[in-house]
Amino acid sequence: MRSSLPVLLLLLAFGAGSAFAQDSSAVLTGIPAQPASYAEFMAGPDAAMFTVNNLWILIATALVFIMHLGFATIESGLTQSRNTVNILFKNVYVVCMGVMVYAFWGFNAMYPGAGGWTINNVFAFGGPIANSFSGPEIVTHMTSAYGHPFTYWTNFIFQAMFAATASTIVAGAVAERIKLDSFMVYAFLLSMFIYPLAGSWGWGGGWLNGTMQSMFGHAFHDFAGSTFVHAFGGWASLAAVMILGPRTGKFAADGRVRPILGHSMPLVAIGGFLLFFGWFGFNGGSVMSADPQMVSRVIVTTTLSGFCGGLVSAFVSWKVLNKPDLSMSLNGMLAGLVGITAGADVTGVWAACAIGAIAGALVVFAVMFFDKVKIDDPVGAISVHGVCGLWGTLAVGIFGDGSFVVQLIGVGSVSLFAFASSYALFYLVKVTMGVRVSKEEENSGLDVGEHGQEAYPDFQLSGPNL
Amino acid sequence: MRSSLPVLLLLLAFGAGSAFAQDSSAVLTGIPAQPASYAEFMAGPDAAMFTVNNLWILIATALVFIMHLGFATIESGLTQSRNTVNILFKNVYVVCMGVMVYAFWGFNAMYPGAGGWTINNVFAFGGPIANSFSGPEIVTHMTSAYGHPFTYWTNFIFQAMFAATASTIVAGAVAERIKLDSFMVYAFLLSMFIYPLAGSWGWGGGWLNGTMQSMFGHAFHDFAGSTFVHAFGGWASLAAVMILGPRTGKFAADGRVRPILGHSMPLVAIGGFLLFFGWFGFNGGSVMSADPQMVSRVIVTTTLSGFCGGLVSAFVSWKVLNKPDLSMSLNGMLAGLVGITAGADVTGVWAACAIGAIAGALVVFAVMFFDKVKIDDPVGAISVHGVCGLWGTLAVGIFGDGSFVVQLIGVGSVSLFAFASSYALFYLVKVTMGVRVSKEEENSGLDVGEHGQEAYPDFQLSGPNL
Amino acid sequence: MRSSLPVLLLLLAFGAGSAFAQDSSAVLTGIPAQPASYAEFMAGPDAAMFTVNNLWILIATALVFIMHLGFATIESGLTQSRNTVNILFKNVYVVCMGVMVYAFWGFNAMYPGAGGWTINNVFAFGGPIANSFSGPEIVTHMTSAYGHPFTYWTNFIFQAMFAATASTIVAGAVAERIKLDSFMVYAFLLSMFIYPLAGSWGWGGGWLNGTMQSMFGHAFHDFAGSTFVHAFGGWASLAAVMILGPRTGKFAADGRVRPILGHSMPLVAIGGFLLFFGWFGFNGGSVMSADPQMVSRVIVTTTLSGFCGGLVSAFVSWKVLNKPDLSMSLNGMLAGLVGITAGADVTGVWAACAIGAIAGALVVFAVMFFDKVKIDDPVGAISVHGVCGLWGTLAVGIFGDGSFVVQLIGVGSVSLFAFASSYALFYLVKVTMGVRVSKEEENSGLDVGEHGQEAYPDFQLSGPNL
Amino acid sequence: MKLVKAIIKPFKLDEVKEALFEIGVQGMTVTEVKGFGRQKGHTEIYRGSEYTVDFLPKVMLDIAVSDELVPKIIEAIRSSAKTGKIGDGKIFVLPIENAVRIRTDEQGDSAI
Amino acid sequence: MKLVKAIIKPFKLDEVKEALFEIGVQGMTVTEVKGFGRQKGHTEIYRGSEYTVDFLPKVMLDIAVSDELVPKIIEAIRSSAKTGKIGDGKIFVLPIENAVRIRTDEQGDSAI
Amino acid sequence: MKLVKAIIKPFKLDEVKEALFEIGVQGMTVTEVKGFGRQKGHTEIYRGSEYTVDFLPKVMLDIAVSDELVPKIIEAIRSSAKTGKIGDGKIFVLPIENAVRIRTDEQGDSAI
Ligand SMILES: Nc1ncnc2c1ncn2[C@@H]1O[C@H](COP(=O)(O)OP(=O)(O)O)[C@@H](O)[C@H]1O
Ligand SMILES: Nc1ncnc2c1ncn2[C@@H]1O[C@H](COP(=O)(O)OP(=O)(O)O)[C@@H](O)[C@H]1O
Ligand SMILES: Nc1ncnc2c1ncn2[C@@H]1O[C@H](COP(=O)(O)OP(=O)(O)O)[C@@H](O)[C@H]1O
Repeated sequence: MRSSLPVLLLLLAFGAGSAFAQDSSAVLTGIPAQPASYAEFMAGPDAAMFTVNNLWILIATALVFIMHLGFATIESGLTQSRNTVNILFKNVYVVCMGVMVYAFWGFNAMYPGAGGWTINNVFAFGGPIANSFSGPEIVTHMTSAYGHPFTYWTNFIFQAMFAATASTIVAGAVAERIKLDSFMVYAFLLSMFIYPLAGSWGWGGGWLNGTMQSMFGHAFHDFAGSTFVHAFGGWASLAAVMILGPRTGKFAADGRVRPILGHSMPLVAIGGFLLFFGWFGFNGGSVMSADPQMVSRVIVTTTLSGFCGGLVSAFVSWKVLNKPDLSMSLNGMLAGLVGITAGADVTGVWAACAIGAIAGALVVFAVMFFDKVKIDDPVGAISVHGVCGLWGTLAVGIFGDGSFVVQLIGVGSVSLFAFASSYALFYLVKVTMGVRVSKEEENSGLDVGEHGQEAYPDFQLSGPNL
Repeated sequence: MRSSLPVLLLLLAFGAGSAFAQDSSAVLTGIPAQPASYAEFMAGPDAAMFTVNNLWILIATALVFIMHLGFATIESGLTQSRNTVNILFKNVYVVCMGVMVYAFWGFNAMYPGAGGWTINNVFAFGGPIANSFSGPEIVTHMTSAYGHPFTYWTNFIFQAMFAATASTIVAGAVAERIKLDSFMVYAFLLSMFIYPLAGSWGWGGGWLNGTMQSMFGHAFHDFAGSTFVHAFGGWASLAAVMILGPRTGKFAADGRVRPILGHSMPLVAIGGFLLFFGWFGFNGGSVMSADPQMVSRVIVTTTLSGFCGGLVSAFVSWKVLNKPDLSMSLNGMLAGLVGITAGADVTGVWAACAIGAIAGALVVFAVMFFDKVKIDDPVGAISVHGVCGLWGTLAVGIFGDGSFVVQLIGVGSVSLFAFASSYALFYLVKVTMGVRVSKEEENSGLDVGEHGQEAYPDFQLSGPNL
Repeated sequence: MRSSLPVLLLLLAFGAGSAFAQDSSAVLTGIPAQPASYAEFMAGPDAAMFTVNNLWILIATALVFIMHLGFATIESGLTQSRNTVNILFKNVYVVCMGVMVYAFWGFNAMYPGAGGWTINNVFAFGGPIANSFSGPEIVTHMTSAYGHPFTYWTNFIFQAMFAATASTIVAGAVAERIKLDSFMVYAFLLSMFIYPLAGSWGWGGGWLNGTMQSMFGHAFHDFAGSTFVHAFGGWASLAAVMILGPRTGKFAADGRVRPILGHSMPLVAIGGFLLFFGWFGFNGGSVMSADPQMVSRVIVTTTLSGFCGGLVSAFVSWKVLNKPDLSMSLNGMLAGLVGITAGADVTGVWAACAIGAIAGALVVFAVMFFDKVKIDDPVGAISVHGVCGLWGTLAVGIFGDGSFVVQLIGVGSVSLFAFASSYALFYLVKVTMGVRVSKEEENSGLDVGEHGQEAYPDFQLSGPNL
Repeated sequence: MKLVKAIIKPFKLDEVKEALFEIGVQGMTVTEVKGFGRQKGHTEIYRGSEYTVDFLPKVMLDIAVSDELVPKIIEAIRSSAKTGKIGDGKIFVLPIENAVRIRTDEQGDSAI
Repeated sequence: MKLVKAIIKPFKLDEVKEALFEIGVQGMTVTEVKGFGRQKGHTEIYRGSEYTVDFLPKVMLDIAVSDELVPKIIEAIRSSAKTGKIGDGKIFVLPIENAVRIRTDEQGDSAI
Repeated sequence: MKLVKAIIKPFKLDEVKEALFEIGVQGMTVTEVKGFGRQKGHTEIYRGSEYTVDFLPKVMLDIAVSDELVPKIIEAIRSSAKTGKIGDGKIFVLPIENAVRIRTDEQGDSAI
């Protein structure tokens, strides 16, 4: 779905942004007439539109940032109180580290630009972002001459907030038993090298764009990251969980599932709503401009899909489990959001509802399935992000105008790559430094074990099964 | 306060939005010169202004969305821990369901447009929103040709977020004793049919606009919903509570009030602040454009009124109850916000402070009054939304340039209608499926009873009166 | 760093805002050609740019508002559950009161304008803001004729949200032992008279601008308030804490520190993330326009500094305390944000990282230092806001183009003034009404003592040392 | 003296307290406990998996009384705590050899 | 009748419960307690300052049984609660003079 | 052996613990309880309605000791827990027939 030149020019002239989301191909192609100075540009006819486009992406960045609080709260709410400090710490670390490594390496590895590839359309070396601009550089990076309806800084920080997400997804799946330092090393490597590499294949203008286009007449379409963010994070989690093993006591000798209860439903709800709130920026900002038509359409499809997901998983859990399940409904909302994220820009309203509804049902069964096969995912990350990311990407080939085959190739290759490299990394970490805390520490909690702190010192907490 | 044609043209030309809030009359009147294509429009002189107007309403939509987390947290904080899962679930359900029914029916029932009335200016059949636009439709729905300084999608989703609010208000008032399925049916009917119907009378251009205008020379003025959202929800709550009855043990045999304590003040504070935060969009977005004068003025009147409300109820509770009451102060902030919501666009700064101050005092006495008359409202929804919504609407006739009589007719008719139809609906639900959980379930909590889940499994909770 | 005329004209013409942050000198200098009416202005070429600039500052205002929830949650999380209601109440009071006194007095005292000084460039009498505008006033206050790329209302409310912050910082430092009414009086006086006075020296165009400029060829540079907000609040806190004394039991007879544990790490995390979220508006809005270059640059430097701060204090606490400390990492994030706040507009990316990193390390040692010298600051306010505000201001003289001497004079004088006047005020309050609750009340908690309420009535709480 | 230990259903606490108050009991100490007995726990469900809660919340009263009061107290507790449903709880009577009121150093019966 | 009071490590509760169940114990009452003993508490750190947690979480079981069952119960608890590490806990046996089942007014052994 | 049951004010726990430690008490078990007695609860207010909190937080110590130690222990608790204000609490002494240390199977005095 590489944007053809004419479209691109429109885009630059009107800041119309294009449906082509995070696709940076803009950078690769035609550069418009260049203003003499930033001041001249800001005095010119495009300045106001450029300013509103740029502003929207920055606001969207703030919204994506707050999703990290959403992850932190939903993950700690769905786990035990004795591991709360540990989970919160991991979330703080991941967002801080994730953005920094993206500044040092990831951004340039993910968006190499036409000449930047080391292995063409497959791999590019990264490197630090610019420190600051002066003289002519200002025009070429701070005006539409940059090839986007926003500045270089805006482009970087918006992408950076996305980058931090993938590892956060894994953080939830491996919670309550992973060694802190091991996780930190793993997350560092995943965020720095693996995430940008996969992203470069599509958003960076790599083979999922050009090659697919020429082979199938359709580029791979992943509007805002059902594949590059969510499926990536979800399947990377699966690999980690497979190596790490389930939490002690999760599965009884006789194979029965012995649920380990999340300790605070309000935290879960806060997390679910904050993630939804952030999604306004996650998808809305992925329009890559404030184009009224596209942004309003994307926000309608996104929210309706999320709401349908929530409704459907509420009712499905009610039917299947005989009780309306709160955490499932919240997972369902997120499932709907993950599902629509690939095609929010190309699906109609009712298709969006259908995508969300199916995602909402899928997530309930996926959670039960992974329990059945003894994959212990305390927060349902694999189900929400992996399964529904996969579903959402394919849905573009069903409801949208995309090609099912291309969508399958895209999400398949990225998911496999995420799984394989995560497996390799995690295995490496396991053999070198070990990945699991001792049974005693798991028993008494990672908060005291890893941090020497308690999350709720004033509260009387119940022992196991009390 | 229907907008006359010239004003409207200004509005369209400059995207100046007009003070006329959610009034959709724009749709009904003069349509400006129409661009040949969306691209042409986006290349034209109005594009930038249209884009910023549209963007603001979408951002406001996100802010209104997060109010639902505000409601979820404040309501669960003000109730017992054994009913927390139930309340959170209800809030998730209401926002998901509320937006969906608005998409399927409400939006068109509330904004029928000139020709859309079934019974003129009183009732209109609803129906689903558009699925997507193509060809010429794009121009007529995605540019100022639509008759608003934003797109059709933006118009829908902003209104939809409002729609979900009314039922949420009721959810709080009936908490801790209502049967889940009964509430869900009731909330569904209220959101789908009653809320849009009442709204159509004013914002939809119905009789509270035209008829009042011709009869009294003043249309009914409800800028952002003191009447159509808050009074509506508040008085609907009263009807529900009257049928439902108080929580077991709330009123001793001797008539003494035996307070049932909310279980988490931090949740209450989080809710109060998030609601205030969302109000920036609730009122700010109701300008229906980013017009600098109007939006900045509205945000100043709104925030000052809210802050005055908070201060005054803090001091009033201190004087009257001898203790500065946190939850009352937060209620007071909300009371001030509800109060100013009708006239934020037409009142001066000091009038706004007065409106907020009076609302802040009112809410304290209202809460005590409803306890005295044995109306058990765990979260003070009737006092905050009903009483202060009423007050705020009348205040426009006192401080603003509105007509007191018209304001009284407007808020009176809507409140009565909300009360009556809520009473009827709730009664219907009562006789058909019952509305109240068993005493045993109330005793042990709705979380286990309705959901088979606990909100805080790790924490040791105290028995009654411990 | 007073903006010279040409720059200013650019600024007004293009709404380019300038890097000159909260500097209101714009008001003092050249006023551009004035439109005949608001409508004419909104029809003119600058309208769109003016609208987006104005909108951004209003959105930033909402983001700064939510920081007050951040303060409320982080402060209550870092203190004991028996004082939670009290802390939340203080935060509600401070934001309500802070904005109101700014409306009644502060705004005009802080931004006197050229002719408004009582003692030139040092002190100005304040007074209430305008109630509303009509006729020609509209143009001179609601268009670029006002001398800012936003309206009078926008200017006021954005500054007002900042004003409320200083006292909130103190609220955290004196928590768990201060008498409520005494704090309320103190905070009232500090917010009303002291904060605007200090602010007027720099942002109000006082001696830290002109005098420094003429003496050293450099005006004092405090982009968004490392000095005027954070250092001010931090050092004011120190004075208050010195008079108030430590919490009973914090320091053992033998001088050992006996930590008093914060009761909820999730609340601390919610607070830390919300403060970071709000900082997008705190610094991003301080550009005082939506200028793409400046806003995007400022948001990149701000976020990277915050993330570096979080990373570094995580690792430093790990090294120094042998355990990775969650609350320290969150403090470190905030430390980085406070640190960059003075120079976010003038430092390069890597300088920003360095500033954040150093702040992140500083805060860990500062917290330990103040404990060692028996300054009991439950939330680390002095370390985060005082120490890092100081550091950040000086950093502009090191990494930025500012003058170290001028920066030192500026932050030094403001900090000393804050300390001295806070000391005087607090002492006054002490001798007149007393500042400390009784030992019994401290023992049983201020929630029951001051408010007759409990924060968590349903939960079983542990006694001391259990 | 005796120590009467009663395990009752939490929501009965108020009634029992009133009943004891009427027969002149001046003090008691209450502990939140979890009970395991003939009354079986309920089944709950969490994210798709069932589990049973074996231990049910109960309240335990420790009441020190002079010997002669014991029968009256047992009677008062029985009548006020009884619902007739399984899980109503138990009363145990243990001997106390001595009692002291910390405030006054009173010993024996006068201490309670 | 006797009241067997056992203080054990929390994570052993399930095993002990099973063991008691097997030898026919019908009921027990469990209290969350904090223990102080030879097993020393751990050192934690909070915002830069160290402190020690003296009291460790334990679980206390109150089991009323007929005299003859006492040895079996002690044996069952000992074997199931034992880790061999310091802090395993204690068992105390106290005399009960009478027991009542509230629901049925049964007295004595039949009440438990 | 005896079981000394002391109910004290929570904030006195540290002092009492120190006092017992000095006279050689090796261990104890602490329970958070709510107390009802001559010390009346305080009145609180919630959203405009008053209510009284009857039960006040207390801490209960269970200390198993050999008979000869009992007087010293009572003395130690009394002196350290006493504030002279109403609500200081009580000490009860109950007989223990046997004690077992789970870890070592020691019985009797040596077990405690
Ligand atoms: N042998 C026992 N020792 C100590 N507590 C017991 C014993 N049996 C029952 N209990 C307590 O009494 C409560 C009620 O007992 P249960 O057998 O469930 O009902 P009922 O007393 O009506 O037969 C239990 O939850 C438990 O707390
Ligand atoms: N004298 C005592 N009285 C009451 N409880 C005791 C006594 N000594 C120990 N305990 C309880 O038994 C628990 C374990 O005892 P401890 O001395 O730590 O280990 P061990 O029993 O293996 O010697 C303590 O935590 C405390 O709860
Ligand atoms: N008869 C009793 N049985 C059990 N516990 C009691 C009894 N009387 C008092 N207590 C406990 O002792 C505590 C203090 O008793 P109270 O009468 O309030 O003060 P004082 O002991 O100074 O007379 C009470 O809160 C309660 O926990």
